[in-house]
Amino acid sequence: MKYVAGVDVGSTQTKAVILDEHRAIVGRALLDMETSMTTVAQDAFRAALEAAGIAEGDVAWVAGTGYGRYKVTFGREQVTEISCHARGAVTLFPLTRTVIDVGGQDTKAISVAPDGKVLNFTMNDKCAAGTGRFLGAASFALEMPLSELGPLALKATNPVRITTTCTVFAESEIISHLSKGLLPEDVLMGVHQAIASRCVSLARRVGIASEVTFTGGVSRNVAMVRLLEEQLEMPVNVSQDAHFCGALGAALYAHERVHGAQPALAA
Amino acid sequence: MLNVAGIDIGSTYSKAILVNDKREILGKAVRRTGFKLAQAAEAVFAELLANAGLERDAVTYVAATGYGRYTVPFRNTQLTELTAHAHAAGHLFPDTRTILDIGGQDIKAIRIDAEGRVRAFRLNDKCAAGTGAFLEKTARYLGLTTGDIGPYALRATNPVPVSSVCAVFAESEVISHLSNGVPAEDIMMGAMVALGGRAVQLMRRVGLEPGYMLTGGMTRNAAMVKALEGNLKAELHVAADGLGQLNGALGAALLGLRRVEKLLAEGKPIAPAASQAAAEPATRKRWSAITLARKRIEPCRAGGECPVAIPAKPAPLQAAA
Amino acid sequence: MNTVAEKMPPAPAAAGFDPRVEGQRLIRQWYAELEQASELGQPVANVFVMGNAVEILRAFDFKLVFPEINSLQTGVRKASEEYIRLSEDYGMSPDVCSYVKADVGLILKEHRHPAGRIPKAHLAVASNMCNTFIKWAEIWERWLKTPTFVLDLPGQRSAGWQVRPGDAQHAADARWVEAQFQELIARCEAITGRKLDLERLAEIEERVNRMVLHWNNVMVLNRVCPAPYNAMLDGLTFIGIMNVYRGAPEGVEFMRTLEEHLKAKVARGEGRVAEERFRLLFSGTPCYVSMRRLVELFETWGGVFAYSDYLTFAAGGMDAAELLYDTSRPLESLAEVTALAAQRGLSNQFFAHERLARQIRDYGADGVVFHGIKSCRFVSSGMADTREYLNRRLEVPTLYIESDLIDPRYWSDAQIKNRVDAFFEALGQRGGAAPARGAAEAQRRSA
Amino acid sequence: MTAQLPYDHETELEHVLERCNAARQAPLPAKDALPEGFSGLLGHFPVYFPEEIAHAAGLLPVNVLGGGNRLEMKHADARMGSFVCSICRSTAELGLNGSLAGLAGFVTHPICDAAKHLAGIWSRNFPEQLSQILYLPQNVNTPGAVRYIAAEYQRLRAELEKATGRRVEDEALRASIRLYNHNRALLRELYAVRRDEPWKLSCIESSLLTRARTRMPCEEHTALLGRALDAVRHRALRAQDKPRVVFVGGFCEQPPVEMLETLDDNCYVVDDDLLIGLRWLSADVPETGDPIWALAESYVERSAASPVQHDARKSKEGYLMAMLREARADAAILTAAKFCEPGLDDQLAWSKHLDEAGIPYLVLEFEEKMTSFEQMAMQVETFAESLLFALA
Ligand SMILES: Nc1ncnc2c1ncn2[C@@H]1O[C@H](COP(=O)(O)OP(=O)(O)O)[C@@H](O)[C@H]1O
Ligand SMILES: Nc1ncnc2c1ncn2[C@@H]1O[C@H](COP(=O)(O)OP(=O)(O)O)[C@@H](O)[C@H]1O
Ligand code: SF4
Ligand code: SF4
Ligand code: SF4
Repeated sequence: MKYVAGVDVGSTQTKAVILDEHRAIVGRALLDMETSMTTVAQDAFRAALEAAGIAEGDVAWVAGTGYGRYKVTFGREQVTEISCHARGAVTLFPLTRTVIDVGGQDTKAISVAPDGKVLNFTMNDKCAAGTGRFLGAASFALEMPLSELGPLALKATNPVRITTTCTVFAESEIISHLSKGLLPEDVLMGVHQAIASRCVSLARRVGIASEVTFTGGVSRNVAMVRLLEEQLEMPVNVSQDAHFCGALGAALYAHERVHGAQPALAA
Repeated sequence: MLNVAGIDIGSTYSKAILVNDKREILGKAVRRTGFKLAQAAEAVFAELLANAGLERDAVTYVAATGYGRYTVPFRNTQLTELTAHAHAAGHLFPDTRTILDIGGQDIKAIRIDAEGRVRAFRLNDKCAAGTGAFLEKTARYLGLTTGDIGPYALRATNPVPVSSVCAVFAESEVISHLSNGVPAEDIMMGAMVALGGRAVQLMRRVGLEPGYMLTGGMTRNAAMVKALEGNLKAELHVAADGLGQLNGALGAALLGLRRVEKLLAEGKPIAPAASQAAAEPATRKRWSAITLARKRIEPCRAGGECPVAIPAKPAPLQAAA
Repeated sequence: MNTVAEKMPPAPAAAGFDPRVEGQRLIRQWYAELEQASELGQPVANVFVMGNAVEILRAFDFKLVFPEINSLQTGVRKASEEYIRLSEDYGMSPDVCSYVKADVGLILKEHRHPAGRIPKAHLAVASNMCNTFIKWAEIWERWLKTPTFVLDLPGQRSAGWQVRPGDAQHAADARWVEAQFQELIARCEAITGRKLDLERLAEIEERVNRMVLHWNNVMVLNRVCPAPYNAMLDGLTFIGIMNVYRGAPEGVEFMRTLEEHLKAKVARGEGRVAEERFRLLFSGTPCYVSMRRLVELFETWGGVFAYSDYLTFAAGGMDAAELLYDTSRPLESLAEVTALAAQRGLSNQFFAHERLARQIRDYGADGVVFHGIKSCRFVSSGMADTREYLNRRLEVPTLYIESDLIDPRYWSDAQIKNRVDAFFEALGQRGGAAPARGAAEAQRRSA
Repeated sequence: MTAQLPYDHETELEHVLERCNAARQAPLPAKDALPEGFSGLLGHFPVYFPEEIAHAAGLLPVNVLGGGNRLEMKHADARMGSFVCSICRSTAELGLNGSLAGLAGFVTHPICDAAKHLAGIWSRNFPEQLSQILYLPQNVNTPGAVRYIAAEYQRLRAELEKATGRRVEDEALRASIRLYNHNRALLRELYAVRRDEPWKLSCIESSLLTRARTRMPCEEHTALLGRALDAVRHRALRAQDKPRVVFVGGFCEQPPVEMLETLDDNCYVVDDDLLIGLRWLSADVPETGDPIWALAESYVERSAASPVQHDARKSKEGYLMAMLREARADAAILTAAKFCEPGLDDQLAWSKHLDEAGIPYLVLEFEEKMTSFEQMAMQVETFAESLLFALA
């Protein structure tokens, strides 16, 4: 009875993380969104349990977060993804002052105090332009898995300017550029630039302070990381676990419930 | 014998129609536009000729319209789809005063007069939320093809509201409806009601003058027609036999015909096809194309006074494993 | 501020006084009087809440129509969407101030308002405090042929200096304002066929002075913890009275009783919510359609709006410390105070940030909620920059939400809730009690 | 290539236009590269600004007209909401990215709420610059308005004197007024050509020629205008079958070049209100007497109209109808910058009036930062088609 779990039900993917009492990740799982958020949350949690090799009964507290956090019906608590991403990012990189989280349909920028508390945040409104979905459109148009987009974009020599902001129309703009004989990498780089500049302008709304940590699914994309660094003119932290940052944050909240507040990790 | 073709290269579908000088329809063709516009024009024209059983030289005149009207190499003239839709509407249903055209990437509301001339029009913003793409996205998520949308949605008994303004967010709304056990047809119909509301709003902005007509690909979607009629509380004219989608092409053909007739009556030569016409001398310079050459390459001055500030490119990062 | 309180005459206890009920009654009464105005043949004037010349108009016994209040009332009564849609169908752009749109809807509905029929105005006075006022008045001018008077009030010219009463710039500005008042008076005299009675004007100004004193005290009372009222819910009723009954005996009485009532509440240690955890400042204009919902969202987490800059500017921007009328020179003083109020309270783009910083201290705010409104550029254009400025200098958590004044189509409950929840989680982390109850409550409600 | 055209005049005009286009796009001159006779740059925001005062103070007046559609918005989105017009946002961006760091000061006017806030943003972010609001009154009808404006101008003069450390003598002001009077007279001639022989001068050419004054000394601009007018008059171009339209709504934010070109492709724009601030004074400012008073009085008595100035003598529909009449136009194109409240409100007023008057019109909405013009071209084409073919 000493394990805790965080389940992040996102708009496109559901992530689950299990921690032991030392706050080490012992299991995690990632599932694509299905029709039922309740079952996908369950499934992700089970998969994470399996990865950790423990039983459901060993988990003392489950916290839900993300867009579908209230669908984590087996969770004891719900926390917004803003708090979770901040918590997760600060745990991964203790000097974090700004968190940029780019997920499937929303982009958030969070500014955190030196002690890791959320100071401020903004997120996109009513329009999916500049979110991970934009990349989804590119992946659909290019018929290429998400994981290959970034590396290919980095090969670009002459990026194309994408003029549509609408995620839905982006797909046809991409195809039309390709059909004009433009190189896929140049088009793709244009797509990345469009997202990056939207993210950065969003992040500027909370004020950017070093260090910046980049989380969410899109942080797995190397080209996005590189572009953010270019546009912010500073290095950006990216962890292997960045995609799980929300779930990790939720698990840390759960940990705090069970084991009490922990001393801050770093200076 | 005068045969005039109207070709409408839309963002999603290319349509072609052939009429003779008695204004009878000799043939029709519809196909996906794809992304090579000139090829789409050739292909839809070939299909049209095949359907009509005619050779190319039997066609006297070609009028192009639609978003790709300038890319039809064999056109004799071109006009915009608004003019074309208005004219065909007046031809098919003379009492039409307000036209709604829902296409794949935009919607247009057009108010016309008794002669089929454009009086006023409005287009929606560059946002997919109010267009055919919105429905197709929703349908794609539900595993439906474009053709299935209508019949499927007609089965709805209790449409659920789809309130997101964004086509992307609507998708997650659909997911959450589905996970709440709402039947797919009710969701689909809900999406149409939402789209219908936005479309009627646009119509209001040109002034809702009775005598409504729906044109464009959406006429093939019976459920959408129902949703729109419900919202308007009035009947919509819809051309039979899939002609609604060909409305723009028909208008182009009819206007082309009128032009040929006028030229012949005045004993003037028919303008050659665009591909044969000598390139018009560019009398006017395009200032928009001229930018200061150095601007794109480097900041003008180290101080950064250049209005276009371009960050220096750092060395490429190694793609992390 | 204590000095102000000491000046107050002792007042009887305000037993059985419910400010909301009484406020609503007064507003109803005002609308009823408006309905009768045309029957009684009274002159009617349209005025705005900022930079108006209500004192002069009242001296001529004009019945006052506040188009802004009409518009917000359509929101409060959940009818705004209909009015806004009407005007958009008529051709108004979706991007302009939704108050204007609701008002155009009202014209299209032949002045039928949910609160009653609004009489046609004989005169409209618009100021340049919000430039939209002028565009709005131009609509009446064109459409209804309402004679319009534009009152130009010079605002602050640059940062770093503020005019002081009596300095050359203020004197020059006051002279210009007075010249315009003279013209306005001439217009009123032509409409009513009466001469301006300076004694009446002085009397009205005296009442305004008293209302301003009470009102300033009422705002100060919310500095105590727990705050006796919610600035963004109860406060809205209060400003309604400050505007509609400005200079009227009912207004003075309301404000006096209100102050009494709240003082008593403070003495009993009674707050707006049972458990006040967080004291917040609200910057911007409220969203009238969903203000109750928003306040509810905040109160489930124990958050109370102790103050809002709206309370100042939407009540005419008068600060009792220096903006009181000298009733021995009613007209000159009116011009002076109007010119000064324009610079202090209303045209605030140069010092909004400083003022907010001061208020954060004064009201002991734990956080600031910025409410950006798409359609109100007067309040919202500089907000993001102000916020960014404060962020850089003060470590106060801020929340930025966007919706509309009265257009329900811009309110997205799920999005706002997400942001509010995250904001309180952040506030909770910053110390104070863990917001366990709020979280549990929030969860219960959404389950 | 174009040997049959009167080669010399076309080339001459092209040179002038190229100079103007380069001026439009060039960065601000550095401190050591200022035109002769100027010690600094004074930025001002549309609509009207008494350039004479800055000129006489030895400051080159630079009309800050936003960043156009090639400017990347990096900082401004964080400082201004998404609901603010483009010119305000891109101006803020130019400030924040350092492009306007060379200005000694920046003056805005109370034309609208967004512009007033721009001044606040300026003062918070660039405290080293003289950032000011010049209070041009919204009530120019009350007696005393001239006196009030004169006092504002006087204040501006004093501020500039303080900033440059040099007195602005009346004589210098009068000399500047003379220069600007001459320049404005040439601009009036330019517009007369557009009205009488619109095929000789397109809307974009005219706007480039006018706009150059925002970036160069008046003297240089006057010389360019003179050369251009000369060349234009000799142009051997013939009238085509295009409708004559009046284009209104570009009074503050400037429509992108591509948009004006689209209009030129389909219509003859015989009059417009582009850069109306540069042509605000419609007749010569008296060159004798008190120069400040002369400027103030001209503002009230001899001035154009725009949606951002309330003037009981000039009704919105009145001045549009006058434009249509004087330019013998067939139709009007009514435009407004997205999110520009004054523009959007007046657009409605105009369209309702034209409905009543039975004059065809087209409503367009633009944004200086727009990059895709297909939809707009389609609308303008349709409009021209419906005007020309009268398709019945
Ligand atoms: N392997 C990958 N490489 C690059 N991008 C990825 C990869 N996997 C997912 N993504 C991106 O991450 C997004 C999902 O991010 P996530 O943070 O899970 O969003 P949400 O929480 O909204 O579901 C996808 O839209 C996709 O663009
Ligand atoms: N068979 C069909 N059934 C239902 N809807 C259809 C059908 N065919 C086309 N549509 C709808 O019509 C839209 C395309 O219409 P169309 O007017 O041809 O577009 P465009 O002119 O923009 O290319 C599509 O987005 C689709 O939603
Ligand atoms: S523009 Fe596209 S992404 Fe944005 S709201 Fe509209 S549909 Fe959604
Ligand atoms: S813009 Fe704001 S202040 Fe101005 S009228 Fe509208 S709501 Fe009122
Ligand atoms: S474009 Fe319109 S809103 Fe923008 S600054 Fe100019 S007048 Fe104001």
